[in-house]
Amino acid sequence: MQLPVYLDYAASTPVDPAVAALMNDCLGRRALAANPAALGHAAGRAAQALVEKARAQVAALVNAQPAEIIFTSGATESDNLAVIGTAQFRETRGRHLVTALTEHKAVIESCRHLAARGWRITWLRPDADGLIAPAAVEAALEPDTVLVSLMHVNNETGVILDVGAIGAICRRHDVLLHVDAAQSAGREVIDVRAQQIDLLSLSAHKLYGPKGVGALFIDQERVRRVAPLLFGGGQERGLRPGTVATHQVAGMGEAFRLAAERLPDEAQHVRALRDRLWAGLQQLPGILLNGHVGQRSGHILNVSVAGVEGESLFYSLGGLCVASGSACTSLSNEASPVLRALGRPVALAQSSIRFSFGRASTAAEIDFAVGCVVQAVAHLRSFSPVSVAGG
Amino acid sequence: MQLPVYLDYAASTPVDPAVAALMNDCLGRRALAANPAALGHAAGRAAQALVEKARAQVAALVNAQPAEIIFTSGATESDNLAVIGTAQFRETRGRHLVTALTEHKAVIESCRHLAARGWRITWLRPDADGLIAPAAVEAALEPDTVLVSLMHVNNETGVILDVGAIGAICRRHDVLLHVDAAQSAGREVIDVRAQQIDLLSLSAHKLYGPKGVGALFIDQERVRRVAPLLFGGGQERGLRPGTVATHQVAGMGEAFRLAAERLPDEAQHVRALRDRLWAGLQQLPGILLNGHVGQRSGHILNVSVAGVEGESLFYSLGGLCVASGSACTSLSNEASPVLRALGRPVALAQSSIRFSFGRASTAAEIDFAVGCVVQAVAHLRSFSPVSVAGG
Amino acid sequence: MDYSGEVALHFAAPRHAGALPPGPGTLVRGEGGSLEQGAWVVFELRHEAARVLALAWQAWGCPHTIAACSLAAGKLAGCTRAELQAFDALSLRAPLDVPAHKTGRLLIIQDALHKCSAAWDNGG
Amino acid sequence: MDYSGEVALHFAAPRHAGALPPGPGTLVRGEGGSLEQGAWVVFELRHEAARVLALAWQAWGCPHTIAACSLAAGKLAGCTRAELQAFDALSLRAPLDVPAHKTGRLLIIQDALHKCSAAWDNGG
Ligand SMILES: Cc1ncc(COP(=O)(O)O)c(C=O)c1O
Ligand SMILES: Cc1ncc(COP(=O)(O)O)c(C=O)c1O
Repeated sequence: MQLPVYLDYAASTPVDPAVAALMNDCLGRRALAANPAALGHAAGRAAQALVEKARAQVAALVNAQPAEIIFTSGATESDNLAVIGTAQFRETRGRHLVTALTEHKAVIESCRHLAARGWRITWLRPDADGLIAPAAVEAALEPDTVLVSLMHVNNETGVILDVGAIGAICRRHDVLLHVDAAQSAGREVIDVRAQQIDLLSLSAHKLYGPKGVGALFIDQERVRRVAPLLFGGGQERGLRPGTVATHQVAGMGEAFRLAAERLPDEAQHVRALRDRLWAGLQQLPGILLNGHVGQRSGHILNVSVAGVEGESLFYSLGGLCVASGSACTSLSNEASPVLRALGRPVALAQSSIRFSFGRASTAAEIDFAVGCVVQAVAHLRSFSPVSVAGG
Repeated sequence: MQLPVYLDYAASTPVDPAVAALMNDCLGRRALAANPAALGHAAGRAAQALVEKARAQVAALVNAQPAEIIFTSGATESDNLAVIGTAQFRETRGRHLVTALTEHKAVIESCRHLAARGWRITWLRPDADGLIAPAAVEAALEPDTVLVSLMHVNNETGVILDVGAIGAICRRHDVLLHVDAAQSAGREVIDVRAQQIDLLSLSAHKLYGPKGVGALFIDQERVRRVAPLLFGGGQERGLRPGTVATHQVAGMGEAFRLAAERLPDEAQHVRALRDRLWAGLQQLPGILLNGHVGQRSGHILNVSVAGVEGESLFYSLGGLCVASGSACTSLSNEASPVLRALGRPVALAQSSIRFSFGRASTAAEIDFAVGCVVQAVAHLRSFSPVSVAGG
Repeated sequence: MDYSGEVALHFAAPRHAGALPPGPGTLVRGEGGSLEQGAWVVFELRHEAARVLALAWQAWGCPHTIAACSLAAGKLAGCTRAELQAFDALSLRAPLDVPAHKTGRLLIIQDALHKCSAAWDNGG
Repeated sequence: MDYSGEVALHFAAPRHAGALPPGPGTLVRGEGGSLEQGAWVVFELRHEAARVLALAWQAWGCPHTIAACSLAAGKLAGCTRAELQAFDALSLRAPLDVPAHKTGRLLIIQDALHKCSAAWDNGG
């Protein structure tokens, strides 16, 4: 077992060895060094062929057409392009958007940016389990709503939204649906046609691919275009200029191909680990599961520990790489706004730990993690003035 | 000699083997897989340390402070952030910008985007040699000018602007200067302090680093902030959200470190190859050098061939990977707008070839290229109705 | 830009390309296009007894233009006056796989050939 | 977040931590802070003849808070009434390298100790 034990897969996953090998080959081969936009010569066309292969692999995982996939620098950029790009492109049709308090910062901050420029945003609040009922989405729609943006699997709690039901509602009301699938792609089944999703954000590094590359699916018929956020050489159908990074995109394609192949097995693997972890942690009195107990993805388990302070708890877990609050907000240490939105008091939102695991995680690592948490909590409670029922 | 001969270094360079090795190591090591924003745990801090090392390496090449470097997805994004971000952040101070017709599309399209939103743009036209006199920049300044954006080495012609003289003028008039240094970094000496540059765009893949990563230098005192174009998790001082791609940034850092080390030797190497190429091509009657004969960077040679049509000329050079017009516009085959701005007629702008070379280029490759061109031109002229003086 | 194998072959070894060497028969000449139009084509032929004795072309244009001149010249070598008059340059589109946005180039060739034919009719 | 080696040592093996076991002397108690303030500290001590016989603390707070309680308790074990009165929790800042934005936590400890001292003065 390699220490510290890495249980922060929701923040970033290790690159799959097959993906790393392919990327290395791509970086090393002079014949693939050309700019994939240099279609005038053989080297450029060789690079472009790799890019197009990857586009098809990414499309295949979510049942999209290759032409509907735009490569970006990651899910943050995809979210921005989906939310701001759609809002700007459709501003004459309406200036109202629906999203949730539990979204990733990329969506939240994009919506705030729009709000500061006159768009109206309805911020849906999840129930105590972190769920948003499709009926709540329907109730939030207004005549000038142009976009609903909701994430599929929440990056902090792992809770799964019923995007298919939400998709049907949006279609019925002729409103576009954007889904942030950074956490769900390759872990839950996504079918943009069956689920009636119009825009879908994807990230490679959450799925054993490289950091710094992502994609946005844009339904060819329903959406067609969004307003670009960057301007330049016309790459990616004019929606995302800049030299396409062949090795990055090829790595993403391979990672997505592997994920498609392994989805059922891996989902089972992480679910077993998650159940083992939860069973182990439940020995502790005053431990609370954050998010719905059943409707959740297998790779994330988020708990709060009553009676201990968050920073000290996190500090005690030096042998583990885990997250306290969102991976993306761990630069600050405010109480997680996502858990606050679920109604957790500040102290419990702060004493939350997100465990996330994946392909290379083992039962021994999970058992080690349980041991670490039990010991840390016992230590902190040994001098805590807060009494915990059953503790 | 590997065929086709790659002479398109200005479009993209092969990754240096040392850079590729470092990136591969970074991709393969599970201990570096974490999100570099996950500062709460050891794995995140290890990744962050690599990012900060790279930031210092990039800063060193241009004599900046590490804190003044923001990592982006490439020079296209850096250009957008510099031009649009500065304009938006300073819009209450003034809405006038100065740039040139010979800029890269990333700057041109960013300026067009601003122009459509009420900014005024002065488009400087270069002289027939592709140069823009500092006095012409000064003459274009208006009381409400907020930014001058000009590239250091032109990506099509290789001509070098005197950015130091332009920097002094901008400083005197209290206008910010943005320089696109995608082609010049590591090839010409850049010193943001001595040359009084306020914002500087950099790209890794033009300098033996990976595609899909770049940087923007932002002078801490003079500029401080620009308006971000993307919104999210607050990375890169809130100016560029999204998980920082550790392996990409580390690769860029190593590439820039190597470039700093090798700059004088490599500049000499490419200059010798360029002179050899030009000497060889001058055997041909009706060959014209595009851009100033002396004030030019060593890695680019751009010529027009009279009496032959561009597409056929380019097609005849199947053994060479060269560009006809800008690398970034080679998706289309209009006559190069840059050469048109130098006053070349359409036919000559279209029959231009840009040769660009670098670290791995050899004299044998240059000689081969000369042979290819001489033969192709002879073939095309053998049935051309256009007569060429001396041909 | 994609070029078919046919185009590649004609481009590499164009038939009847260049200036027409002196010889017997009556010379006629026809031009189409211009540098501004992106293709400039000149056909020359010598005829006698309502039959083409020899022909040649010069072209400044893209590979499709050059291949089309070569293919047309091959077909017209030794043809009759009637065959020249009946020749349709658009028929070259299929064998050379000329993309739609380039059919104008074929019309430029048609134009040059038409002028040859007209000169011949006018006693040239 | 960076923690000094001193903080790490105190955090791992805090001195006088937990509930105060029964024993001789007069018991006084002082609290500072709350969950809402991000730190909650309780000091208890037993004294006799103007001297601390035993003391202990409980804390819910960050590692700096816990280390500061431990360090303070170590310094105050066996001290006189005057020494307790004179104790300045801000003096813990330097040895523990407490960052500026966390000095409030030291004031919470000061508060708890001050209440102990006041209770003692009031005959507790
Ligand atoms: C749900 C979700 N959306 C978006 C992102 C941003 O992804 P990226 O790091 O590729 O920008 C993340 C991860 O940080 C995420 O978990
Ligand atoms: C001068 C110049 N600026 C900007 C760019 C864009 O760089 P990137 O491909 O990193 O977006 C290029 C290259 O295409 C360039 O040559």
